[in-house]
Parts: sequence; structure tokens; C-alpha cells
Amino acid sequence: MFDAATTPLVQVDGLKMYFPIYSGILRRHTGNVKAVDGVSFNIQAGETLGLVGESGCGKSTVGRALLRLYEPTAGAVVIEGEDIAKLTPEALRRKRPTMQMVFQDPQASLNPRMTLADIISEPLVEHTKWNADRRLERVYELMDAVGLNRRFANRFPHEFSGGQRQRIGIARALALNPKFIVCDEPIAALDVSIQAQVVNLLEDLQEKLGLTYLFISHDLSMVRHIADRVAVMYLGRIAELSPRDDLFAKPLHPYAEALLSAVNEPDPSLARRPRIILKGDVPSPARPPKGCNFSTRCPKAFARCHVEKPELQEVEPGRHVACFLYAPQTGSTGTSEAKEHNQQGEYQ
Amino acid sequence: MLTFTLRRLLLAIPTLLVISLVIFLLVDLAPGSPMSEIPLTVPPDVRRKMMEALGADQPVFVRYVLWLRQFFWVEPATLFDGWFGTNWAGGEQRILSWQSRAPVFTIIGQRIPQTLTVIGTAYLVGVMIALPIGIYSAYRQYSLFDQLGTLFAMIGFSVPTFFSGTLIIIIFAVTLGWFPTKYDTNLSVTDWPSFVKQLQQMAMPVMTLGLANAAVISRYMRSSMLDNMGMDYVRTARAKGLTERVVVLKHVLRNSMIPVVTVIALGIPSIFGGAIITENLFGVNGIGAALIGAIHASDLPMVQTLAFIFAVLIVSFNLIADVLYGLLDPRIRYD
Amino acid sequence: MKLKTALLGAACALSFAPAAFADRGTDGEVKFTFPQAVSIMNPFLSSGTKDVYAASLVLEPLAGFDADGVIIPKLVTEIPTLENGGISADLTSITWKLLPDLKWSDGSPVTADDAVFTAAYCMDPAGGCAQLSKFDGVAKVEAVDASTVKVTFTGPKPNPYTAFVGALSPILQKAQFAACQGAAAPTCTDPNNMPIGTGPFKVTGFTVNDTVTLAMNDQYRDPAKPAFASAVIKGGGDAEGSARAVMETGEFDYAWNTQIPPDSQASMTAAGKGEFVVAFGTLVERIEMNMTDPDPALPEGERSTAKHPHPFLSDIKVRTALSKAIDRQILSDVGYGAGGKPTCNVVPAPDAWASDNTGCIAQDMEGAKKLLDEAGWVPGADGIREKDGKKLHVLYQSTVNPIRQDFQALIKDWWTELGVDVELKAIDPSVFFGGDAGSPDTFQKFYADVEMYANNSDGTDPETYLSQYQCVNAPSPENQWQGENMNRFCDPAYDAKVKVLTTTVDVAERQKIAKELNDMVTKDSMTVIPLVHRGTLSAHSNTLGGVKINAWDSEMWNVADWFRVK
Amino acid sequence: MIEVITAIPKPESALRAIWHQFRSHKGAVFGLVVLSLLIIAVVIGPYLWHPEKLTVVEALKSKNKGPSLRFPLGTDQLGRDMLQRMIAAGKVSLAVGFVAMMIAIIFGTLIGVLAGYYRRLDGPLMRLTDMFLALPLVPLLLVIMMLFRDRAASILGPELGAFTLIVFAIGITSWMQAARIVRGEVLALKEREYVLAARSIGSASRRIITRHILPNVVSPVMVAATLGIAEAIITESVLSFLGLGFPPDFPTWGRLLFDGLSYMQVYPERVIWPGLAISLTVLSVNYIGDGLRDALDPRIRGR
Amino acid sequence: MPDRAAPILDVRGLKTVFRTRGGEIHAVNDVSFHLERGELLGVVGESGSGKSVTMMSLIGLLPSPPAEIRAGTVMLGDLDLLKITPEQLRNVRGAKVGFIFQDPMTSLNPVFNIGFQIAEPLRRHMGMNKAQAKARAVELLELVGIPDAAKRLGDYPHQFSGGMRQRVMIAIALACDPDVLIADEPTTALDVTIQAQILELVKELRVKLGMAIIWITHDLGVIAAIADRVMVMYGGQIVEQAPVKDLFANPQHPYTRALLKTIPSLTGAREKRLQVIEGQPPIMTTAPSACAFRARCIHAFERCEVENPKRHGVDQLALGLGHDVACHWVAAPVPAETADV
Repeated sequence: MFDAATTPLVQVDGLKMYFPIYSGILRRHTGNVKAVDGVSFNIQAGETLGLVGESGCGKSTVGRALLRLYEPTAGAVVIEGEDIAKLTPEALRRKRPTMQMVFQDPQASLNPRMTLADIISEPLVEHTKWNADRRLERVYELMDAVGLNRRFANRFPHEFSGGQRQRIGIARALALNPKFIVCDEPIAALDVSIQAQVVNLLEDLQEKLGLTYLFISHDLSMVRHIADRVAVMYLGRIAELSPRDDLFAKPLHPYAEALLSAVNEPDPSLARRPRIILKGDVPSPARPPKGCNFSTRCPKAFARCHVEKPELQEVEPGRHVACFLYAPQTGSTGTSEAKEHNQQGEYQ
Repeated sequence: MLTFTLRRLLLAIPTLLVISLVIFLLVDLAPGSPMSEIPLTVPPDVRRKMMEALGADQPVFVRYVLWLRQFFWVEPATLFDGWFGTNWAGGEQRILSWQSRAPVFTIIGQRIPQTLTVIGTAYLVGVMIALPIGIYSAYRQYSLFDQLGTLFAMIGFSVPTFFSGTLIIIIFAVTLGWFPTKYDTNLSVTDWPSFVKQLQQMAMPVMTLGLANAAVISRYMRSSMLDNMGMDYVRTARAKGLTERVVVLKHVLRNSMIPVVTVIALGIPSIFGGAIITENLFGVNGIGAALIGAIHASDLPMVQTLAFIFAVLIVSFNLIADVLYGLLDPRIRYD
Repeated sequence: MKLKTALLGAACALSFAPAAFADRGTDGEVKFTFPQAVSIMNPFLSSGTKDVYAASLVLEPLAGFDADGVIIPKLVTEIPTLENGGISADLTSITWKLLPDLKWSDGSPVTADDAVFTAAYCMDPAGGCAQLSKFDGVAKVEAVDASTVKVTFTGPKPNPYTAFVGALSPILQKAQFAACQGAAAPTCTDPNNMPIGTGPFKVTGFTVNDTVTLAMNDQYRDPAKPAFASAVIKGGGDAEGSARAVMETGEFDYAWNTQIPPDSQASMTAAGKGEFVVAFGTLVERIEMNMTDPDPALPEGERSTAKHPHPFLSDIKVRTALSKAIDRQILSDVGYGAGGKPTCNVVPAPDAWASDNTGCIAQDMEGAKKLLDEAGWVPGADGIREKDGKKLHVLYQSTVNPIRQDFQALIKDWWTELGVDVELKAIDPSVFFGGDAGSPDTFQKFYADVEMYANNSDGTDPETYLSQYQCVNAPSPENQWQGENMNRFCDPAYDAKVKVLTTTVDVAERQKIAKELNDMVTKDSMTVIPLVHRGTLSAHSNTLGGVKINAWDSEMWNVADWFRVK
Repeated sequence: MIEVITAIPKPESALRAIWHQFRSHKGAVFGLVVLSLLIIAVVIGPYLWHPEKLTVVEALKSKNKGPSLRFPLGTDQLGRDMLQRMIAAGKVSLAVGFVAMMIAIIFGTLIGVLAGYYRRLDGPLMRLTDMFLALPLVPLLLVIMMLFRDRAASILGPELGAFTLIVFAIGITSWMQAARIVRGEVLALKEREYVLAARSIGSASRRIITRHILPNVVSPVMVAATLGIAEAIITESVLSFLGLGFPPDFPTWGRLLFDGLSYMQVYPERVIWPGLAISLTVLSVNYIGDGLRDALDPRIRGR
Repeated sequence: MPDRAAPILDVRGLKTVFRTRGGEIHAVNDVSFHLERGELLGVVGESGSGKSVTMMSLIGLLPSPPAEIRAGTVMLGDLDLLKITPEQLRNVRGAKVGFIFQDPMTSLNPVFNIGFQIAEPLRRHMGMNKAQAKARAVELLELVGIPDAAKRLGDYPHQFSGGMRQRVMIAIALACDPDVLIADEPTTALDVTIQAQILELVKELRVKLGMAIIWITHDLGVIAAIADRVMVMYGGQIVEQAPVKDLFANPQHPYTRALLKTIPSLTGAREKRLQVIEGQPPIMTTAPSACAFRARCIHAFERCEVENPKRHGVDQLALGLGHDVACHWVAAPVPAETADV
């Protein structure tokens, strides 16, 4: 998985997505909402990268900027060797079939006035010259693949339950045989008993079709289940990017740690992680703190955190953390110090 | 909020300039001549001389620039002089009506009071009728009252005022003899009998216009109330144990009023613009009657000035509606 | 002879004053309603009838006309005539003697200077005076002494009663208007709205296009008049509303110009609160035949000009046939009721000037058909007459006006029966009468085959009116379409006869020539088809006494004599 | 599997579903019935009702008659049969109302969609809309009619020319409300996830607009449209009154109403018939609009 | 149970029906439960399981029409909330029963400041004047942990973050010291770190104020963290009820079991594949005459198709105290083997 020889399917480098703020009488550009502020990661073919964080941290914006549904402010998004961020509109259009998206709200992401068949065949209309029969055949194939009864082809979205709608959304995303799918909180709006169905479906499809996922979610337990590696975002930046098992066993970044501790384990018999209650709220992305973005709420923050932004660095093999508590892997003192801090953190 | 308002005001200036030019050209292009009311016995050369005396023979752009100057400098200066006794206008030529040779602004000044009283009252009455109807229709959606309210609104939409107005005259003035058919603009309210007289002469135009206004606004009120009746905060209010009265008339109404107030604000220019047909029908002789009279007589300076004032009012009240929205809805802050 | 009638007229007017007449200002207020509101009180700056009539309550001419069209003195001691030497023997001057002790409503004396000023005021080329034609041919106006005004003409003037005669040319006060001459005339808002006059009333309040309030003039020359202490003129609305306010609700005493359908007249009269009165002047509703070709295919500038005669209307048989097919009595009944009567003359009144031409009154559909057959226009398969493959298609234009639209509908029916294909068009009056050379829809351009409107002669003498049908007066691109000869009638014999008329002094002779001219454009050539002799319909309440409607001067010519019936 | 395919309901059911939903709206059904009757009356009325052609004199003998067997709606001041005139007038009025409304709606929707969808066009187009809203309507109509009447008449003939010009003039001066409503809706719709989804598929803007935006602005447009018909019919009557509408012998309901006003007191039925016809049309169109709005929305329909 | 004091809230045989154009929806079917003083009762179930509707039925918060309460008694102390007049019911709402809703953004009226919104129930029920209400509002805001409480009274809901808004909602619900607090998914719309804050707060307040709480959620994790007792709802019925430890340690109803399995664990062994409950929750168009879960139940057998199971507790089954379950298979698990394949 970490074989340097294989080029990753998706390479994101220094992605920034600023939404400008205009103010004053002359509507001068006076600032930016830094929704995504310098994010870099790779996704290998066939891998699932989990992207977690709280609402407003910019995780969905990353997903959308990745498919250039937003025009990124800076940075490169290389998918299969082509920089999505710089393609011409026509080239981008031709590139679209390789990368698709599954949306959060299955209600909102389906046009209420189109039938299921119309919705699923829309990408086919756009990108193939197939006739209606050929398209319908493909629609049936896809419906079979996502477990929707063919009889439903002429029904409208509102006639389906949430889980079925999400299957429609997935079928639409699959229509053009994409390689890479951004799953933007695909289960957040679903009931618990349905979430599992959808996650299983995504996993099955990945296995069958060799898909690559960017799985955006705020549900840590689901991410733990599906992702191979996990990136934890906070206020537009990646706080930690680690292999799944490492992260869940021992989060390094204080934020990741607090986040994991806040999740309520449904099984009282299992050992509960000591809860770290963070104080206050997430700052506004329009006015991020001067130093580390997490410095305002971090229980371990020290002077440097308030003046300097830590970069994401590899501190252990495969584990990247943006925190001054950890020195880069090459240094030796940093690690032990970090561990010390970490220990303290655990028993707060 | 302030910067938003200032910005919108600045933007309004070029918009209004363009509008003024378009209006000027449009009115100028329109067919008709100020000479049409001159009897046929007046020979052509006399007519021509009369046109010259009006300045109507000047090229249109010359007249436009002159008009701009008069509108934006001479008239405000004259007004200022009138208040403070200064002499900014320096006796410069004001905008004169071709029809009456009187300054257009003097005429407008004479006519605003009755337009505001009558049309304003009609609007007010319309709003006062519409709000309860809209509120109750929404509160009892699909009830008999709601159906009747819908019918009332539809009738208000579909009956032209020249029809309803004439009908009202025949019923209330001719048959019942309750109200005078001609509005006396010289009546000044000084005591109780004159006040009653004023009420009597306002009754019919107010009825005619009130019906039309109430129809539109009650629809807005109803749909806005319906939008808000289902909101979560209504449930919260009920969960607090508040009475239905407080829930509906305080919590729901306050929210529903936000869009309705802006709709009401957007309708205000039409008060100043007068109601052409109604004013004419009842002899109110306000701004609307002045406009239609000026159009019939091809009194271009009058039409141009009135049309432009109307445009200014529309643009201003658009702005006011936006600002009101921001003031009423604490969630909205224009930056 | 003329003096005699004039004096008789004056005596008549005076004797009308009932004995019951009490003192000035004892009858309260008289209320007028005009469907068109008063714009200005200076008739020199607007010749809108509403303005002229309103002003006539305040401003007076030297002499006016009574209800029979007889000239009567107003501010002068007597009417100047050849006999009394008031008119010079060579007909080039007329001398007026002002009444003694005549005062303006502000108390200052009326002098000959005021008349001199008034003439200068109107004749100033920059002033845009609407009554300039009243001073046509006036060389100079001078004050012989404080009470004598002498008007000198450029040549002999058979009819010298133009300047200072009638409501259209009253006397202005020099003191008030001195600064308002020439280009400044329109800017003098206050004098224009509240002129000082000699009439029975003076203006106390004026709101443009709305209301005029007046109070009795304390300086009025007859100390017993007016009976009313105040007057108010409320304008606006429509004829219906005005009539209703007098006839049904009784809110007003007098409504001018209440032209409403005959049925409504009847029902309103039934309410019993007032009565309608009609004044027959010279107004004639007529159809003008276009003698030139209005074909849109012709190049602009040649359309409707003498270059191209009309393809079928130039044939007198067609014109006559169209006239014969019309039943004028029906038109009059349907449109005007008591306010109209069928006529075949363009000059229908006064009787002495009107031709006894009644040949067109009876409808003759068969005769009309025969004429068309003779002219070669025979019915085609669709019933429409055709000749040489061309259909008989008539574009018939008029102004927007319910009665005219009824007329159009009726006449269309008759003409359709005749086998003529009729296309109707109604044009907004402000465009039709606007005279804008840029508009295709003016009555002068006459881009249609026939057009219908009403026109009248100003005053009792039709000379100017009849002279309009001279060749030179045909509207054309050369004169910016400003002529009055709408149908482009052109007959050298007619022009010659008009010339004779302008130099003839003898009234009887003048009347004879006028009748001949009338016949030439009507029954002889059928270029003008008169339809209805129209009166002005007004209404007054039963409590208003002294009303004597007048078609030759202001309807309020004798307002000083009006009183409240108790 | 093949069995399953054959069992798939055909899309026709959608139409039936719309009809089914529409039928459940009592007001809409009433509106449809009334409007259909009016349309049928004006379309086949002339074939069923053709009173004998009277000469002017005969007609005038029976002028201003009240309703009778011979003249079901009475006669006018010239003795013309009101029923016949109402039928002829209805054809024109209904046609003007619908066509002018269509023009206004199409134009307004176009402007609204462009302004809402393309951020760069938003400012200029909305200024244009403001300007039209602020323009004096009557002079604008006068100018349009004056400039083009002759040309239209010469190309299309006096009646069709007048019709074309009138509906165009009314359309061009009444699209602003629709444009503003549509723009607001489009601004909101643009942010919906399904539009984003369409973009992620690579759909062109044109297709997104036609497939995703337009169908979803149907409801507000429907409301604007129903109001538009009434306005168009009444505006036509004002135009005719000012002499800028149809030739004077060309009756329309608005015109009959206007003409009848002078006779209102004596012969009230003269205004009642056209007034009733206009009001019924507007009323029924409004109710149909209500019903259609519900019926076209699959979410409501499903319930 | 009989030896303990009478429950603060006792609900018996509650039936609620929605009348829609498509027919009736039986949202709550014969629900009976009780709430002890000072107890925190967790209610879990998927959306549409009737948990919110049940709680709103108690104090008449459902819009009627379309909702209609068909049967049942709701005893709050001595009052039957279904029998008293609307006016009396209003006196209960906000005073004796507080309510917290899911979405703190939409549940607060956007156009009134929070000071006003907190003061409203105080003035209505406690008869306080403006100044008293204001003082109490400050106290309440401090109680729920809003810093600078006095200053923030004049702020509007949109000026607060999601967590802070929910604290305001709690302050409103607690304003009149209610005996019962009903919290309808109060943390679902919040981020986990904020949810943790709110849960801490509620735990604290319980200790401080000692009221009984009904906590509706679909998140078993939250239940595990704070509840004393749990009710599991499905198809408008209570299918299982137990003290919290008992439920997690010894779930009985197949639905409860499946639900616990579908949720991946954060700390436990990572399963290769998630357990799934196939199918969809039912829409109850008729009153239940069979087990509502039968279509998705791996243990379903003939009896499940014909008879709606009754709840059986400690008397009939070998369960812990206060643990009962409505399932034929649990009551007589004979044919389970055949169905289990």
C-alpha cells in the first residue's frame, strides 16, 4: 500500500479553497473564508481514505474541490496524471466519468421531478451516444448492482426510503464506470439499520469494481470500519493522517484524541476511553487563529502553538501529524517529548 | 448594514440616470402632441408659434440636458429657497408643464396631499383587512373561511377597478346617496362635521382600492403564515405552554411579517404614483389623475417628471424593502 | 340694422334679470363641474374650451355674443358699426368706447392701455399666443384716449369683430401682465392662474387641473350682481360622472360638456334633479373623403398627396353613393339624441348663413347601389364590389370615442350592404389631432380613405372656415402637413369665390357666397359628407336659474345673471 | 429477470398520475370545467349561434334589449346581439390573455434563469428588470404600438397584425415579475445537491438548466402565469380604450366592459356579461394554476 | 416496583393515528410505560418508529389534524393529560414538562432574542415580572454554562453556535423547574465534541436538579452513556424495555440484537463485514395485527404473522428486574432453528 513505486491514483498537493469576503461600499476584497487551507494527501488505487472532522472543518469542501465542483484557489489535484484543477472545461468534461461523487443527502441530491431511470441514465446521456434502449439496459444493470428492484425504474425519488435513495445516488455515480468516487457523508442522513446496508454495498462495489474511495464522514466508528487510512481535519487543515489501526489505537494529534474520546461507545462492557471535553467552539474559518488552528481549544497548547502554524509531517512510519508536540521522524527528541505529552493527555 | 445601504445608494445613481434617459426618450417618442387640444379653428402657424413658445421645437437631447439640470439642481434649490429664504435657484427656469404653464413641482405639491390621504388610506385599509384574513386563512387552512378568503382574493385580482369603482358609485352614491361622487380637494378638516365630510368623500375610492390591495396582500400573508406554521420554533413555543394566541400572533406572525412587510413596502410607490383609474373616477385629482391627464394632453415635461419620480420611488423602496428585511430579520446582516 | 339687433339682444339679456333679484352675493355658492379640469385661467395661453369658459367668469372681452349669435357690448358703451361711425368707411379700423368708471377687481380703473397691452401681449411672436388668429390683419391697436381703443387693420376688414370680441380674446390687466410678455408669458404662473379681471367673479384659489375657487367681484359694474357670493369649478373624471353629479346626486349646479349616450340622458333626466341643455353652434360631425391616394405602397412623401389621385374616391359617383347609403337621422338619434340633428351642410348655422341643403337626409340605398353599378363597381363573388380586379376596400379612420365607434359600426354596416369592404381604425385623439408631422396617424396626413371628425366655424362668420378648402391649404410634405384642407379638395372656382368673399362687405351678399361655397364642398362635389349638426350638451340643476346656453360665446356668458331658484 | 422487465409500468402512468392528482383538487376541476366551457363557447359558438343579420334599422328597433329568447344576453346600443359579440370578443380576449401571458412567462423565465444561473449576468439583467419595472407602462405601450402598428398591419393584415403587436406589447411589459421570481428560485435551486450532482456528471449548463432548474421553477411560474392572464386581458381593454388595441369593430371582453360602463346604470347587464366572463376566466385559470402546481409536483402527487 | 413511590409519569395504552389523504398511519400503537422520579429513560428507535410521536402525544404537541390520539391515559401525578382542558394542558407544558428538540437552530424563534425566549415561560407560568424573569434567565444561562450570560440575553439565536443554542434550549426547558424533561434527539444535530459537552451538562444538571428525563435518540452510544433505563421502539410499539446495563448485556428482542450488531465499534474488534438488518422499517397503515418486525426478522415464524406479541416481563421470562420484551420467539423460541438458516 505504501509502495513508493506505484503512483497514487489521486494526489492532492497544497489544495486551498478560499471563499472571498467582499465588504465595504466598494465591495473590496477584504478577506477570505479559508474553508480549505493547504491540504495535501494521496490516495492509492483501490484504497479508501477516510476524511473525518466536525461540521465546518472543510471536509466536504475538499471533496467538492477535488472534483472541481468548486474552482480551487490554489494547489494541484492530480488524478491519473492529469491535474484536475487546471483542465479546460471540455477536457474536464471528458475526465468526469473517471471520478464521481455520492452525496450526503439522498433527498436533496436527486431531482424530485425525474424518475429513477432518468436520474441514473443522466450521465449516460451526457457521456455516451447510446440509444434509449441501450441506456435502459445499463440502468437495469446498475439497479441490480445496487440492489434496487427493476420495477422501480419509473418511480420518483420521494417514493423511496432514504436507503434506497442513496442506492440510486450510488447507481448514478457508477453509471460511467468511474475509478474514483468521493463519498460525501453518504450515510449521515440514514437510519442506523440502513447505514450498514449502504456501507456494505459500497464495500462490495469496491471489491467488485476496484474502486477508490474518499470517504468523508463525521462518524468515526463507520470510518474505522471502511477506511484504510484516515485523515482528521480541523478548521481547513489536516491535523493527522494515519493508517486506520494506528489512529484508532493511539491518536497522536490532541484534536484527534479528543475527537475519538468524545464518541460514545454503545457497548458498556468495552473499556471506555477517558473523555476529553474540549472547551468552547470551533473558530470561524473567516478568522482562524494566528498559530495552530487548534490552539484555542487544545488542552496541551503552549506558547509556540499560538504564533506558528505546524505543518503536516511524518512522525512515525506512515503517520503524519501537524503538531509541535511531535518532531519529524528524523529527529529523536521530539518523539519522546511528544509521547510524554501524550501520556499526560490521556490521564487528564 | 450601513455600508450595504450606502453601496446600494451609490449603485442607484447610474441606474436612475439611465432610467431618466430612457424615460425621457420614451415619452418623447410617444405619439401625440401638446397641440391636440387646441381647437381646429386655430391656424397652423399659430400652432407652430405655440410649440416654439413651449420650447418643444428644441432637439430632444438639448431638452434632456436642460431637464436634468432643472430636475437635479433648479428644483431642489427652489425648494431650499422656499424653506430658508435663500436664493440658490437664482430665478432660473423651473420645469414647466406645457398644459398649464405652471411649475410641475408646484402641481405635484398640490396633488400629493389628496393622493396620500386617499390612496394611502386605501392602502392602509387594504393592509388592515388583508392581514387578519391572511392570518386566519392560514391558521385554519382549507376551512370555509380560508376558501372564502381565497375567493375574495381571486375576485380582487380579477375585477378591474373601473368596473368595481363604477359599481360602488351606483350603489353608494346614486342609489343610497351616502357619499358624494366628486372628491372635494379644497375641503379642510377643521372640525367634526368637516371630518365626517372628509370620511364620506374618501369612503368610495378607499373601498375600491382597498379591495384590490387587500386581495394581493392577504395572499402573501397567508402563504407566509403557512410557511412558518410548520416551523420547529412554533412547536417550541407550544411546548412552553404559551396560548395559541401568543403562539400565532406573536411567534408565527412576527416571522411571517418579514416578507410581507417588504411586499407592503414595495407597494408604497404605487401610493405616490396614485391609482390612475380610481382617482379619475372619483375626481380625487391626485398624482394618478395628473399623470393620465398629462398623457392625454401630451404634456411631456409633466409626464417625464412624474414618470421619473415614480422610478426614483420604485428604486428607493426596493432599497428600503431590502433594508427593512435586514432590520426585521436579525439573521440577515448585509456586509 | 345691425345696431338694432345688437341693442335688442342686449336689452333682452338685461330684461332677463328677474325682479326677484336681491342684492349681490345673497345666493351662496354656485358649483360647476367640468369633465376636463381647468389648466390655466389665461385663454391666450390655452384655447382649451374648459380653460376659456372658466376664464370667462373672470376675464371679459369688450363685446360678446348672446345666445342667438348676436354681438352685444360688455365693457363698451355700444357696438361700433359703420352707421354709428365706430367702423371707418374704408373698413380698415374700428373704434371702441369703454364704459365709464369701469374697474378691475383690484379696484384700479380699466383703461384703453389695458386693451393696447393685451394686443401687444398676444401679438408678441415669442409668446405663443393661442388666440393670435383673433388679431389676424390687425396692424396696430392704440389708445386714442383713456377710454377709447382704436384697432387699425392692414386692409379692409369686412368682419372687424374679432379682436377683443368673445371669450377667446378678453382684456388682460396691463399692471398684472406687464412682466409677462413674450417668452416670459408661460412662466408667469400666478397671473396666468389668478388673473385680475372685470367679470362677476375673481379667482381666490387655483389648483392646476383640479379646482378653481372664485368669489364675487366687489367691483363688478352692476352692483346687484352676481347673485352668488362664490363659485367653484371642479374638474376631472368623465362626462358620465359630471352629468351624474348634477342630474342624479345634485352635488353640483352646472356640468359643462356632458356628452353621454341618449339612453343615459333620459334615465338621468328621470331622476328629476336637473335638466340637460343643448347649444347648437356650427359643430358638424362629418366624413372627409380623401381625394388623394393613401396607398402605403407609395413612397413616403407622395402618399396622400396631390401627385396621386385617389383610385376610386376621385370618382364623384362613388363618393355620392357612399353618402347616399348613410341614414343621418339614425346616426343623430343613436349618438346624440337631443344633442344633435342630421345635416348636409358644413356650415349649419346661424340660419342666415346655412344653405337649405337637405337632399342627403333621406337614405337612398338603391340609388347608391345604382350609382356604383354605373361607375363600374360591380359585386364580386363575395359580395364586395370590384372593378378591374380591384376590390372596393375603404379604410375608415376616426378618433377613439364611443359615439364615433358606434357611427363607424353603423356606417360600416351600410357600406357593407352597399358592397364595400370597410376596415375601421380608431386613433387616440391626442395623436389624431396632435398634428405631429412625425406621426402617421394625424388627421392631416390622412393615411386612410375616409376619416370622420367634427369641426366648426369660429364665431358666426364662416369666412375663415370656408377658406380652409382652398387648394393651397391641402396638407402636404411641403407645408409639414399643416394645412386644414384635409380632403385635398382643389377647385379653382372655389378658390376664386373665397377671394370674392374676403372682400365683400354686404352681409347678405356674404351669406349668399358662403352658401355657395358650402354647397360646392358638400352636395356638388361630395368631398365632405356632413353627418350630424352637433350641439354642446350641458346640464344644470333645477335650482339654478338664469341659465341661457350659448353656442357663440362662453356658456357662462351671462353667469352674472344666474341665481338660485328658491 | 425478463419477466421483471415486462412488468415495469410504462411511463404513461405519470400523465395519469398528474391527472389523478389534479382531479382531487376541487377548485381546479371547477376551473377546468368553466374554462373549457368558455373556450368551447368561443370556438364552436359561432357555428351554433348565428342570429340573422339585421339591417341597421331593424337592429336599432331592438336596441338595448334585456335578455330574451331571441337575444339570450340582450342587445347593445346598436341592437347588436350581445351573445354573438361576447362569443367573438371571447375568442380575442382569451387568445390575447394566453398568448401574451406565454410571451411574458417565457421571456421572464429566460431572463430569470440567466440572471440566477450566471452570476456575471445577474447584475445587468436585474438592473434591466428594475428599469422595466420603473418605466411608465402607458407611454411604453404607446411607443411600441405607434412604431410598429403600420408595419405589423401591412405584413400580417389589420387584425392579425394588431393581435401580434398587442400580445407582444403586453408580453414585453409584463415579464418582470416572473423574472424576479424565477431568479430567486434559481439562486436557491443552484445550490441544491442534485444540481451539484449533475455538474459532477459533467452536464453542460444548458442541460442542467433544462433538466434540473426549469422543471423545478414550474410552481412559481405557474402562479405568475395565472395572474398574468388576468392582467393581459385587462391591459388589452385599456389599450383598446386608448385606441391602440384592435380596430374598433373588433370586440373584446375588455372593450365590451369599457363600452358598457356608460350604460351600466340603465342596462347593468351590459357590464355584467363581460365582467363575469373576465372574472370567471381569471378565477378558473387561478384555480387551475393551483391544481396544476400540485399535480406537477411528484412529491405532492405521491401523497 | 410496588414498594417504590408512584411514578411521576404513567402512560397506558396510548394510541396515536395520523390521518392523511392516503389513509391512516398508526404511529403509536398501544404504548404503555412509566417514568420514575429522577430517572433518565432512554428511548431508542429508527426514524418512524414512533418515539417522538409518543412523547409529543403526551402533552398535545402534535398538530391536529392530522394527528389524533385515539386512546390511552397519561397520568402526570394526578392529572390525566389526555383528559384535561387545553388551558390546563398549557399550564402543564413548560411548567411541569420541559421539552428539548433536535435542531436548536430551527427550534428557537429567529426573530426574538434569547432573553425574551427564556423569559416567556417564566412569565407565563411563574407569574414573574420582567426584572424577575430577566434575573432568572441569567441564572439559567449560567446554569447551562453560557459564559457572560447577562450580556448575551439580548443576542439572537443565530449569534450562538449550535452547542450554545442547545444550551439555550435546555435553559428554556428547565426554566420552570419541570418534573419531567423530554429531550427529543437533543444531540443528533451536534458534532461529537459538542455532543460530549452537552451530555456532561445534562449529567451535571440531573444531579443538581433531580428531575426525571426522557431522552429520545437513535444513537445507542448516547444511551449507553447516560440512561438509567431504555425502551426500544419499533413500528410504533415498545418492543423491549430494560435497565441500561441489562439491555446491552442481555438484549432479547431480535431487533435490539440486530441493532446492536449493525453499529461498528470504535474500540472493539473490527468486523470484516457489518451486520445488516435487511429491508425497510414498516409504515403502519393499519393497526398492528402481527409483529411489526416480522418481515425483517431472521427468527420470524408463523405465529409472528398472525399475532402481535405482547410484552412479557420478569414474571413470564427469565429476565432481570424491569426487563420486558415483546417477541413470540423470545417467549417460545421453538421453531427458531429452522428460520435461522
